[in-house]
Amino acid sequence: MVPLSYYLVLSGILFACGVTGFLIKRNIITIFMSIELMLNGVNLSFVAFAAQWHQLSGQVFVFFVMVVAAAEATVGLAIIIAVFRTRETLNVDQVNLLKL
Amino acid sequence: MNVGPFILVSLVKILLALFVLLTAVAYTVWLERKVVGHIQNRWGPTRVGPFGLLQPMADGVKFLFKEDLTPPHVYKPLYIAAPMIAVIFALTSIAVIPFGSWLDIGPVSTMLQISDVNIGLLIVLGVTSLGVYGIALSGWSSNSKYSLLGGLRASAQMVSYEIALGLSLVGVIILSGSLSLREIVDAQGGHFWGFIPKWNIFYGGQIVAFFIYLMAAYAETNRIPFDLPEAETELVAGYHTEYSAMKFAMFFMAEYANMITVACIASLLFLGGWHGPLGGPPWLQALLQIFWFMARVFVFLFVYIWVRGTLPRFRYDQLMAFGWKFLLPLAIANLVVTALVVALRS
Amino acid sequence: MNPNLHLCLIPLLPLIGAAINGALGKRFSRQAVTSVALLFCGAAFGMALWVASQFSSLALPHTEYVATWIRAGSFQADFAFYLDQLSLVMLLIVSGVGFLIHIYSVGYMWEEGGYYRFFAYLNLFMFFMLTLVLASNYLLMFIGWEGVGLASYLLIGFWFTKDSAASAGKKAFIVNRIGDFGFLIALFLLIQHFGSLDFTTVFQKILPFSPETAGAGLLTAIALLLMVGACGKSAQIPLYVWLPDAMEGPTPVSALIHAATMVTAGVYMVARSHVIFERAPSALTVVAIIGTLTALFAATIGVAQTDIKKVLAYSTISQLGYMFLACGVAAFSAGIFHLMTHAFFKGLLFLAAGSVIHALGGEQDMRHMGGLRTKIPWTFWTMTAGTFAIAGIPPFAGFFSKDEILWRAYQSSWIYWLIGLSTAFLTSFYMFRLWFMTFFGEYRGDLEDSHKHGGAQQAHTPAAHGHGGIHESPKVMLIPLMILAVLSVVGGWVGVPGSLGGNNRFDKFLGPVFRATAPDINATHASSGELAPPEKQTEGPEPKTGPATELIFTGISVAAALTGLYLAWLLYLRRPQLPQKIARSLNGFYDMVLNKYYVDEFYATIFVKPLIDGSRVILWHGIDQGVIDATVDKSAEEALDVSDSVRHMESGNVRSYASWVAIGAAVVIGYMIWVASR
Amino acid sequence: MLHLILFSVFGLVCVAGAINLLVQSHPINSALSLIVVMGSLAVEYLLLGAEFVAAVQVIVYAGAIMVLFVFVIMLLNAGEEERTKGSRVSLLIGIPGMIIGSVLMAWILITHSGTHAVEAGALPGAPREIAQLLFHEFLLPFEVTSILVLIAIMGAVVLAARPEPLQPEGKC
Repeated sequence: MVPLSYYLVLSGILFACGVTGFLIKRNIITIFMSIELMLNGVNLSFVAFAAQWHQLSGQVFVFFVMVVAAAEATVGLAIIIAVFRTRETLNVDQVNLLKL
Repeated sequence: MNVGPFILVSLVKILLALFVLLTAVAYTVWLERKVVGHIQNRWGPTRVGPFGLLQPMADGVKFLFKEDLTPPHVYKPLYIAAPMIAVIFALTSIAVIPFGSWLDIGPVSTMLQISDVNIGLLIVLGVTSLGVYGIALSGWSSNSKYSLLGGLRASAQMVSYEIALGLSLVGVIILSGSLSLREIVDAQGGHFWGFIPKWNIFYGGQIVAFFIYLMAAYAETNRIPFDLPEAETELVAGYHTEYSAMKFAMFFMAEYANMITVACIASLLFLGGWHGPLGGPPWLQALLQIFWFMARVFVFLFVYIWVRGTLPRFRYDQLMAFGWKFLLPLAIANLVVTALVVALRS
Repeated sequence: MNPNLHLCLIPLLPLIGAAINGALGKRFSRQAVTSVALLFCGAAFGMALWVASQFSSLALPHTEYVATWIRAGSFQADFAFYLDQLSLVMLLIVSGVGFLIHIYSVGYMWEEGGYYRFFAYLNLFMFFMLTLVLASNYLLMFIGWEGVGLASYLLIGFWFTKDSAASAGKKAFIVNRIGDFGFLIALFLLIQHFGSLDFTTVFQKILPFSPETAGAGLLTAIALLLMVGACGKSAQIPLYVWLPDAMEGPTPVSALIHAATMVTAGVYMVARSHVIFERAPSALTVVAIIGTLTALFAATIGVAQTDIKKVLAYSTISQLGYMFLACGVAAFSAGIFHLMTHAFFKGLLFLAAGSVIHALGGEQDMRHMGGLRTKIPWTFWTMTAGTFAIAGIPPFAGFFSKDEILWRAYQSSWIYWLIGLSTAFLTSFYMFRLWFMTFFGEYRGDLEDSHKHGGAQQAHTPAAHGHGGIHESPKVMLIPLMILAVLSVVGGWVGVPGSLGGNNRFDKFLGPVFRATAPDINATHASSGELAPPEKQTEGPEPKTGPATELIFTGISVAAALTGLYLAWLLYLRRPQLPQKIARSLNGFYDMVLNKYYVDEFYATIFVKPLIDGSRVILWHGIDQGVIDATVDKSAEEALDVSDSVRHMESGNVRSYASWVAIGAAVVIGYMIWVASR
Repeated sequence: MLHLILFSVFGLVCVAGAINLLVQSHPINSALSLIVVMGSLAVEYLLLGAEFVAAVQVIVYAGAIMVLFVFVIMLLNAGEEERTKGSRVSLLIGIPGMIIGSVLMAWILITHSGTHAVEAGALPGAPREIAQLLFHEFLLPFEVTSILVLIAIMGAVVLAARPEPLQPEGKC
C-alpha cells in the first residue's frame, strides 16, 4: 500500500517542476505548458486526498480545475496567437512592452 | 478465478481480437476497392485470387518489401514515432469492445471482451481522441507544407468534431444510465410493441443522435466527405505525403481500424449490439451474437464505403461551419430533449 | 376633510413641459415646441382655475401632503402644498399672467435662435414660481425662491453671447444671493427656536407672542432677515441694482419675471409671514421706510431715463416700493391688491413696450420714437390703458390699489403718505412722459414707414426682427395685450373702497388670512372686518378718519396724477425744448439722476472691487497657488521620484514578474510550514 | 506491493516527463513530454481508484487541451527557443531553486503528514456518485464554470480573429 505522502511528494515535485519551467523557459507556449504541469500536480494531490479521506468532492474539484485549465488554455493560446501576429516572436524576453 | 488462467485466457482473447481486427482491416480495404469499383462501373481487384480476395495479402507484402525511405529535413524521432502512435491508438480501443455476452468453453466461462471496464465508452473516446496525435505529429514532423496543412486540418477537424461526437453519445448514456458498453447493450435487449427491438435508435428516440454520430464519425476518421486532411486535389496526400512503405501502411491501417472501431461503437450504442432474433443452445447463442454483431459492423462499413463512392468533398470552412454551427447545436438540443424525457419518465 | 385637489400637479405640469422642451426641443419644430410649452403652461392655468372654482367648498387653510422630504430628529420638512386665499390669488396671478406671456412670447421670439431653450426656461420658471407660491413650509418656498432666481438668471442671460446680458445675469444672481443669505439665516433662526418651518406650525407657535414693541427681539431679527431676502428678490433699496440691468433679457421675460411675478415674491413672502411681522413693529417700520424710500428713489430715477424698458424697470421698483409700504403699515391685503393690479398693468406695459420695440425693429430709445399712435394703434390703445392704470387715474385698476395704500399709509403716518403721494405724482409724470414721447408728436427715428431694411438696428440688439419698417405686431402678441388691458381697466373693481360706494371685496376675501392672526392687543383691528378699509389703527395718529376724509385724500391723489399728466403733456408735447432747459438749469442734479445716483459705481468701489482684489491676492495667489497647488505638485513630484526608484523592478519581462510571484508564494509557504512545524 | 511498484514506475515516468519538459528546447518535445506526464498521471488516478477522473484526464487534458497546444505550436511553427542572458541567469537560479524547493517540500511532507496508506480503489469513483455530487452539492460552481467556459470561447474568438478576415470565417 502506498502512503499518502508519496503521492503528495510526487505532486509537489511536479508542481516545483512547473514553477521552474515557468521561470526558466523562454517560449511562451512552454511557459503555458508549465502552468498546466502545475495544475496537474495539484490535481494529483486532490485525488490523493480524496482517496485518503473517502471524499468524492476532491475528485469533483479536479473536474473544476480541468475546466478552468481548459478555459485558460483557450484564452491563453488565443493571446499567444495575437502576440505572435504583432511581434513575430514567441520569446517572452522580447515581449516586454506589456502591450501588443 | 485465479491469476494463472486469467492471464492465459486474456492473452488468448487479445491475440484473437487483434487477429480478427487486422484481418477485418485488410478486408475492409478489399471491400472498399470492390464496392467503389462497382459503384464506378469498374471491377475493382480481380486478379489476385478469386474476386481478388488475396489482394490484401499482396498489398501487405508489397508494403513490407518496398524501400522505406525517409526524406531529408524531417524531424526524425517524431517522423518515425507518428505512424506508430496512430496505429497503436487505433488498435488499442478494441480492448474494451465486447463482441458478445458470455462464452463457456468447458471449465472456463469468459465474456467475449478483452476487459470489461465500467467506463469503457470513455476509454474508447479517450483513445480515439489520442489518435489525433499520430496525424498531427506526422504532419508537423515531415517538414513539408502539404503535410503541415494536412496535420493542421486533421487536428482542428478532429478536435472540433469530437465535441459533437461525445455529445451525441451522452444521450445514449443517459438512457442506459451506464458507461459500460456491456450494460448499454444489455439495456437494449427485448422488444417493445411486440416486435420492434428496443435499440436506442428506435426506442430511445436517439435517431438524431445516431446521425450526428455518423457524420461526426466520418469527420473523426477523415473519411469522405470530410477527408480534407488528405484531400489529394489540394494537398498531395495530406499528412502522409512524405510517408512510404510500412509507415504509410500503418496510417492506412490506423484509418481503417478507426473505421471499424467507430462501426463497433455505433452498433453497440445505437443498433442494439449483439441482440438478434434467432435462439438456440448456449454455444450457438454465443456464436450467433458474434455473428449479429459482425453483421451490423459490416453494414456500417458498407455505408461508409457507399458514402465515399457517392458524395463529393466539402470545403474546409464548410466543414468547420457544419461542425460548429449545425452538428453541435443539434447535439445539444438532442441531449436536452433526451434528458427532459428521461427526467419526466422517472 | 377636504378633497384632494392634486395641487402638486400645478407646479409639476410646467416642469414636465420644461423637461420635454429642454431635452428634446432641439429636434422639435418651433410649432412643436410652442404647443408643448403652451399646453403644459395652459394646463397649469386651467388647473388653477379649477382649484379656484372648488375654492368656496374648501376648509381653509387647505394643505396637501405629498411626501416627506427631510426628517432629522424632530425637524421635518415635507413636500406639502398650502392653499388659502393669499396663495390662491398669487396662484391665479402667476399662472394667468404667465400663460398670457407665454402666448405673447410665441410671437415675440419667433425669429429668435434658441427658441426651444427660451420656452424650456419659461416653463421652468413657472414650475419654481408655482412651487414658491404653493409651498406649505419655508424650505419648499426657499426652493422655489432659489429656482426662480436661477430661471431669471438663465433668462436674463438668454442672449449669453452678448456680454452685457451675461454680466447682467450674473449681477442679478449675485445680488439675489445676498438677499437669500438673509433669508437662510432667518430660516435657521426659525428652526432653532420653533423647530419647524411649516407655516401652520410656526404661526401657531408664534401666535401667543405679543408684539416686541420695546426694541428688537427674536421675531424682529427674523423679520428683518426675511426682509433682507425680500429686498434681494423684490429689488428694494439697497439691493435693487440688479433689476434695471435685468432688462437685458427678452421683453417677455422682463414682463413675466421682472414685473409681474418673480419680483413680487418678496411681497408675497412678507405677506405670508405677516404673523411674524405683525409682532415686530420695528421691523414693520423698517419695511415701510425701505418701501417708501425705494418708491420715491426709483421714481426720480425713472424720470430721467430714456430707454423705454429702463423707465418701466424703475417704475416697477417704485411700485414694489408701494407694496412694501403697504406691508410696512400692516395693510397686507392692500399690498397684495396692488401686487395683483400691478401684475396686470405692468405686465401689460412691458408687453406693449415689447410690441413697440418689435414694431421699431429693436429700437429701445424713446428719443427715437414718437408719433407711433397711428402706426401701431392696437399697441397704442393697450399701452394707454396700462399707463392710465399705473398713473392711478380712476377708474383704472391702479387707482384703487394705490389709493388704498396711500390711505392706509396716511393712517399710519403722514410722512409715508406725503412721500407716497409725490411718488404717485412722479409716477404719472414719467409714465405719461413715456406715453407722449412714444406715441405722440412726430416720429424722430430713422426707421421710415417705407419697408427699407433697418440693418443698423438689427445689428445692435438680437431682439431685432428681420422686417424693417414700422409694423403692428402679430395677433398672437396683441391678444394677450388686449386681455391684460381689459384686466388693468377692470382689475381694480374687486377692491372698490367703501368711500366710493363699493365694499372692498378683495380686502374681505383676504381678510381671514390677515385679520385672524393679528396680535391680540389690537383685537379691534382683528374685528374690523366689515367696515371697508380697517380704520382703527393702534399705531398712527388718532383722528382724521371716516369716509369723507378718505374721499378728500382720494381726490388729492387723483389730482396729483392729473398734474403729472398735464406736466408731461406740457413738457414733452407742447414745448419739447423745455426739458433740456430744465435739465441745464439743474445740471448736477440732472446728471446725477441720469446716472442713477451713481449707485452702481458706489457699490463697485465699496464692495465689488475689494472683494475681487481680496480674492485675487489672498485666495488665488495666496491660498490656492501657495498652499493647495504647492502641496499637490510637491506630492506629485515625490510620487514621481519614488516610482522612478521603484520602476526598475518593472522590467516588463514576464519572467521577472513570474519570479516575483514565485518568491512571494515561497515566502508564504515557508511561513505556513514554519507555523505548522512549531 | 504490486500497487507500490505501479505507483513508483509511473511516478518516475511522470517526473522524467516533467524534467524532460524543462530540458527540451523545442516546444513540441515539451508538449509531448507533458502528454506523457498526463498519461502516467491518469494511471496514478486509476491506482487511486478514480477511474472516471483518469478517463476525463485523458480525454480533456491529453485529448483536447494538449492537442490545442500542439496545434498552436504547429500553426505558429515555433522553432527552437534561443538563449538570452536572462535565460542563463534564470537557469542558474531556477534549477537549484527547484531542487531545493522540491526536496524541502518532500521532506516536510514525509515527516509531517504521517504515513497513512491509501488503499487502491478506496472509494467507488464511479461516474454515478460523482454526478450526484456534481449536480447537487456543486451545482452552482458547475453552472458558474460553464459560464466561464462560454466567456473563454468568446474571448478566444475575439482575440484570435484577424482584424481583416483573409478568408470566410470558420477557418482556424
